Amino acid sequence: MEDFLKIAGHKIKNRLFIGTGKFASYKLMKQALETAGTEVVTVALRRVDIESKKDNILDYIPKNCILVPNTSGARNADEAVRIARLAKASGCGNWVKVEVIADNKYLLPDNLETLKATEILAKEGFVVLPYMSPDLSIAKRLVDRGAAAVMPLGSPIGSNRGIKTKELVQILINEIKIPVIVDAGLGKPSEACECMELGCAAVLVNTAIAIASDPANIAYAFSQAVSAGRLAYLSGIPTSINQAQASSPLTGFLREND
Amino acid sequence: MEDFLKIAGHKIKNRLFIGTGKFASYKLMKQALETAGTEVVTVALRRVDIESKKDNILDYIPKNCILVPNTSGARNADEAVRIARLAKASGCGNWVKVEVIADNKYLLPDNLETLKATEILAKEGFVVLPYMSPDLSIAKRLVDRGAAAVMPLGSPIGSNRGIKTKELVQILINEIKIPVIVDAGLGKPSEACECMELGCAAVLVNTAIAIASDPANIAYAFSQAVSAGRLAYLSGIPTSINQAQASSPLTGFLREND
Amino acid sequence: MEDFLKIAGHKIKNRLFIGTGKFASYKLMKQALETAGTEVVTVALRRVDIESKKDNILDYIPKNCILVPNTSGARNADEAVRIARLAKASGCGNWVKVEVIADNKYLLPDNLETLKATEILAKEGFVVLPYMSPDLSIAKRLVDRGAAAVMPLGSPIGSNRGIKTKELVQILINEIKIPVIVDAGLGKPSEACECMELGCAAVLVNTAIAIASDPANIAYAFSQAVSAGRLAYLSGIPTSINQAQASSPLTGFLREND
Amino acid sequence: MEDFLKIAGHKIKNRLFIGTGKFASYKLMKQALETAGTEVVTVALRRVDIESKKDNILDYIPKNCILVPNTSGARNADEAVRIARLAKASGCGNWVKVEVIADNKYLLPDNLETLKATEILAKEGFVVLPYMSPDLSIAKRLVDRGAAAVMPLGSPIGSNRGIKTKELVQILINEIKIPVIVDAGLGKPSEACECMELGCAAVLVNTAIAIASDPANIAYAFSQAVSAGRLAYLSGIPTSINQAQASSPLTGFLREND
Amino acid sequence: MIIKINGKDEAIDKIKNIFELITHKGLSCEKIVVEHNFSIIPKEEWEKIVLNENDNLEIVSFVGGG
Amino acid sequence: MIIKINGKDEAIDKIKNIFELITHKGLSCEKIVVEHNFSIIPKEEWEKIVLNENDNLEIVSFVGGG
Amino acid sequence: MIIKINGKDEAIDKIKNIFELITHKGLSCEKIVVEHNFSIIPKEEWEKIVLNENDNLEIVSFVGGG
Amino acid sequence: MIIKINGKDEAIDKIKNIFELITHKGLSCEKIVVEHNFSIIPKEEWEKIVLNENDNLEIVSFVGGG
Repeated sequence: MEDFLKIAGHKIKNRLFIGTGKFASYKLMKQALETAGTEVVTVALRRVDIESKKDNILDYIPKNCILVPNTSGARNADEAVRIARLAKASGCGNWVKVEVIADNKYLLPDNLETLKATEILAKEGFVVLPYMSPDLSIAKRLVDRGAAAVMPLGSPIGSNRGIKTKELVQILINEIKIPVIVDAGLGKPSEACECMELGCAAVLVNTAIAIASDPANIAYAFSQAVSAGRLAYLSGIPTSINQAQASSPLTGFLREND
Repeated sequence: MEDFLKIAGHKIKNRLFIGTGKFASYKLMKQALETAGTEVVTVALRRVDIESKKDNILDYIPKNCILVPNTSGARNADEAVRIARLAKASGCGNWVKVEVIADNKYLLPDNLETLKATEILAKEGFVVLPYMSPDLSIAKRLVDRGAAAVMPLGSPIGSNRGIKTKELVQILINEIKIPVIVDAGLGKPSEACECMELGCAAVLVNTAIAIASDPANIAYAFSQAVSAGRLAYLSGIPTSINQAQASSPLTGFLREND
Repeated sequence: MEDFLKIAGHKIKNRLFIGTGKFASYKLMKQALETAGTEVVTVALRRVDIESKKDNILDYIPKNCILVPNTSGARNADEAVRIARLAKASGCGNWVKVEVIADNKYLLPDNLETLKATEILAKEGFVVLPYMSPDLSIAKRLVDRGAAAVMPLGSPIGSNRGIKTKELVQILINEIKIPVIVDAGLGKPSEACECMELGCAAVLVNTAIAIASDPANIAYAFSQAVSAGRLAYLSGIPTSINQAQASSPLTGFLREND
Repeated sequence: MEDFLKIAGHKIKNRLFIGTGKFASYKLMKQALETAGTEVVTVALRRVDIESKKDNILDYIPKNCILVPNTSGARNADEAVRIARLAKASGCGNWVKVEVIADNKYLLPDNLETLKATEILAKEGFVVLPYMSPDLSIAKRLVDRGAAAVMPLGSPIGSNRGIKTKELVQILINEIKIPVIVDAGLGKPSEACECMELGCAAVLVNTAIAIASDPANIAYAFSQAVSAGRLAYLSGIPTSINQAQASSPLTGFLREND
Repeated sequence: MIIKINGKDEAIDKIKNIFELITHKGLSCEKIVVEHNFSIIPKEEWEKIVLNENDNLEIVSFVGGG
Repeated sequence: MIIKINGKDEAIDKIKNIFELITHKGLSCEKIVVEHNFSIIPKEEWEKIVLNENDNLEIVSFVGGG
Repeated sequence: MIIKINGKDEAIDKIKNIFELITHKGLSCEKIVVEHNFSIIPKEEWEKIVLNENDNLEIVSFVGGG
Repeated sequence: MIIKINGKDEAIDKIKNIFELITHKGLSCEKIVVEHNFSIIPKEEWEKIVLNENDNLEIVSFVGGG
């Protein structure tokens, strides 16, 4: 079965997107990206530290990966737009994860500013993936204004709490036409698997992989779990029932009438 | 990393055990077993229907699989023992899944009769895998009396309700020395994945695979999910926190002091 | 202990708000309101059916209740404002539950239009309680624009699915200064109790009471549960632990050294 | 509506049973028992400390309460029987909570020894309430051997983790004829309320009340929550649905055709 | 004279103002609200508002709602 | 001669032992197990066990089970 | 005379029976239970049970428990 | 001449344009982006942009982010 996630003309086979923050080293990051076989990675943009030159992260990201700069650090739509334009000027493509955060404790997205930035950037030709708080009314507007996908949070960034917004994410999946990609909060492969079973188009994982003692191993585990969940979604999840249904023949053994 | 489940001298690589009941055909069953790459399968024993000869199920089970006859149909220890002995006489090995059920609605195991049958069969040299209701006091006795593993239920057989007994299963995993294998009730790959993350040694799935529209696909999905969960368990599951932790650098963008 | 919810100068003792829709009769509604001792009730505004005069609902609402007209039927801010003004002209006070819904399947609020309507109505002196999808960035703006409380949904209206948005509602409770009142979806007293334990200021229940076989009984049950949850919140919820802690003395019985 | 829990000829109105361990003082305990209006309390039996005389706990338990000595400290059936007989000799009645624990970490009951002790004590005329790990096969035997009720754990004693064994407890409620009383682990009124909604006959709470900063308040909250849950159970819990159902009239406002 | 009441055209005769209309229809004054050509009309002004051809009237009241 | 096979009485003629019965019934020897009067009979002994009036035979094999 | 009381050896003098011991120790009769050499002794028999060298006494009462 | 680079004032001499500055600082041209007085400057124009007193330069590049 050929099953691709199509965004902006790209055919993406591996539905585990990986964020590159917080790895202990670029080498460990590279191993994780390669072992997982991920095809979409996020990066951030920051001022160059002129005094202490560091390796360039791009040298550690497999060449076949789609690079998605995020707008982290932006506190409003204007800042997000400025970051996105700078990122695009790097020549690494026109994808952008819009991330506008005003709350420092839970790092929750500002849906209104996110909406504004998405509109501006989509008009400029960006492939816009907005990080958002799951809300159908905003998601519908993001679709109208040109988002390529929506990225609702599962739980706060880096919290490893899993998909605590399932009810609302499921409604997004049911009601909007563009891909729904759960971003933030997934801490375990089983949670990523569950997202895919619900019908998510992909998931983005960063912290749970980056801070693991063995990032490559856990990245591979997430990759498998995402693949498993996707396959289950495509094959149809069986419904659950309240009682039992025998899996062995119900006739008693060596008895006539059971 | 070489990671095997060792039971009775066997080294089992694939920790997805599959039950063979309820498949629409032996051919579909065979595809599922092969696609999943399972190494342990359960079967039941029943009277031959002399009038209408059917294919023999054993012809459809890959030769490398360990065959585990269950004692389904048994309502007490004596019946379970009788079935186990008959199964052994078939020449297909000495493994047995003890399954003694007195309740027809939820098909819950009878822990006391299960304990008795386990003791008798272990003494006779069987490799005994008892299906049980998760209860530490019984599990400890099963260990003492020679069980090779314990198989607590996740939820009622065939219910596809998942791992509803997590609290008690986790305690078994923490407190007993032999493998804990969740048997019954798993309906989705994410649930199998979660069991493995908790530290289960394996899971046994039947209904969710057998009655799927495409058993081979869903069997493969379960197999991947189990592998992912195992890998995550071995690598260490990160703890979850209540607040957020940034995955991108926390400095604001193009600002000094954030 | 004197514990009042204060909104717009009113001191509200009973933190169970009740919606008046869907009752089989006004008489049953009245019994439910009285038995629960509720002090805040919502109503809707509709065209008078001139041909078939019906009883007036206001005759069945206890006189001490604060009447909160909702803006149901509104699909945008302008319609909500129009309804609110009409309601106010009735002379029944200046409270309004802003409810702007664009989605007919899940009846989810439109956060943006809700925000606009809230701003307009608050400026006109209304006591505005906006029904909203739980999202911190919108909730903060609602505070800034004069909402008297925010009313995030627990789950879709009438679904009886409980508090499926707990993660996001808890963040609202932690981060905003005005009362958080869970509205919609609560189906059982235990769910209302849990909302109060989380720190909600009140809950609004309609369907679960109105369509019950005995609305007065279930209204009383909700009222008790809300009171219990509030008391527990005020007294402090104990933390949970993973192991056990004996409640009986840990010395063994008739033994020296345990 | 007259709704009593009947055990051994007693009619019990208040379905919150309270354990008396771990209170900071007998005075606080007394306030909690009185405020909650509880009618059934558990106590433990221990060697008198001859050197330092303390107040007698019985002086602080309201006279109308049924006293239920537990057999805590017992590690097997014989010890439990010995404790029960001593307790009975005190002249405080013939009720006993059989509690046989072999595991010191989770304080889980030993179902087999509990079963033995229950049989012996029931034959001697005790009203036996066995603390048990929820398992239908054992529960049925406890019924057969004369238990007056069964007391499955919600989660480990003192853990405040709530009703983590819901699946199995619900099956007990559905399948056995004697009262099911959840004992151990309830940490919040909402959890006690939920147990009652499931159909439990009563709940027993100790730690969550005893170690609260204000035991009387929290005891009252539990009492209300239990009452609310019971009332909801008797009135019928509404089913939940996946979509929304409007509670306000579905006609749009001032529009013809919606 | 034809006026629109709650979305439906209706022919009325000999009725001059809102108050007369409400009375004629047998509605209870106390608990209804009237919007005349999209302006809310306080009860005390019902007698003053003269009805004209093609006027739009909305007469609303409270019903159960959540 | 009447013997009980898998719970049903059956008249059999000219069949002396278990092996003959299995062959006569067209069953594959390899994958079945036979219990004769509640004793399991190894395949190599099927020829030795002479069937008598009222004997009880159980012939079982594997089927799908969970 | 040495007897074991609640697990500890104790020398007692001039005390003949359980009742005297309880009284001597200042314990309240009403709410304790006494086991003498593993037999529970009803209160009304405390005076009749004569204490002997090496007797084993358990004196218990209720405390808080869950 | 004082210009602001990444928020810090810096004195530079004998450097005329952006290209020279980047080279002087030893930065790799390929993977950085330069904003000059709030306008993004394509690499091919770095030589054309003459630096003046009080210019504001931002030099950014990619780092790990989620």
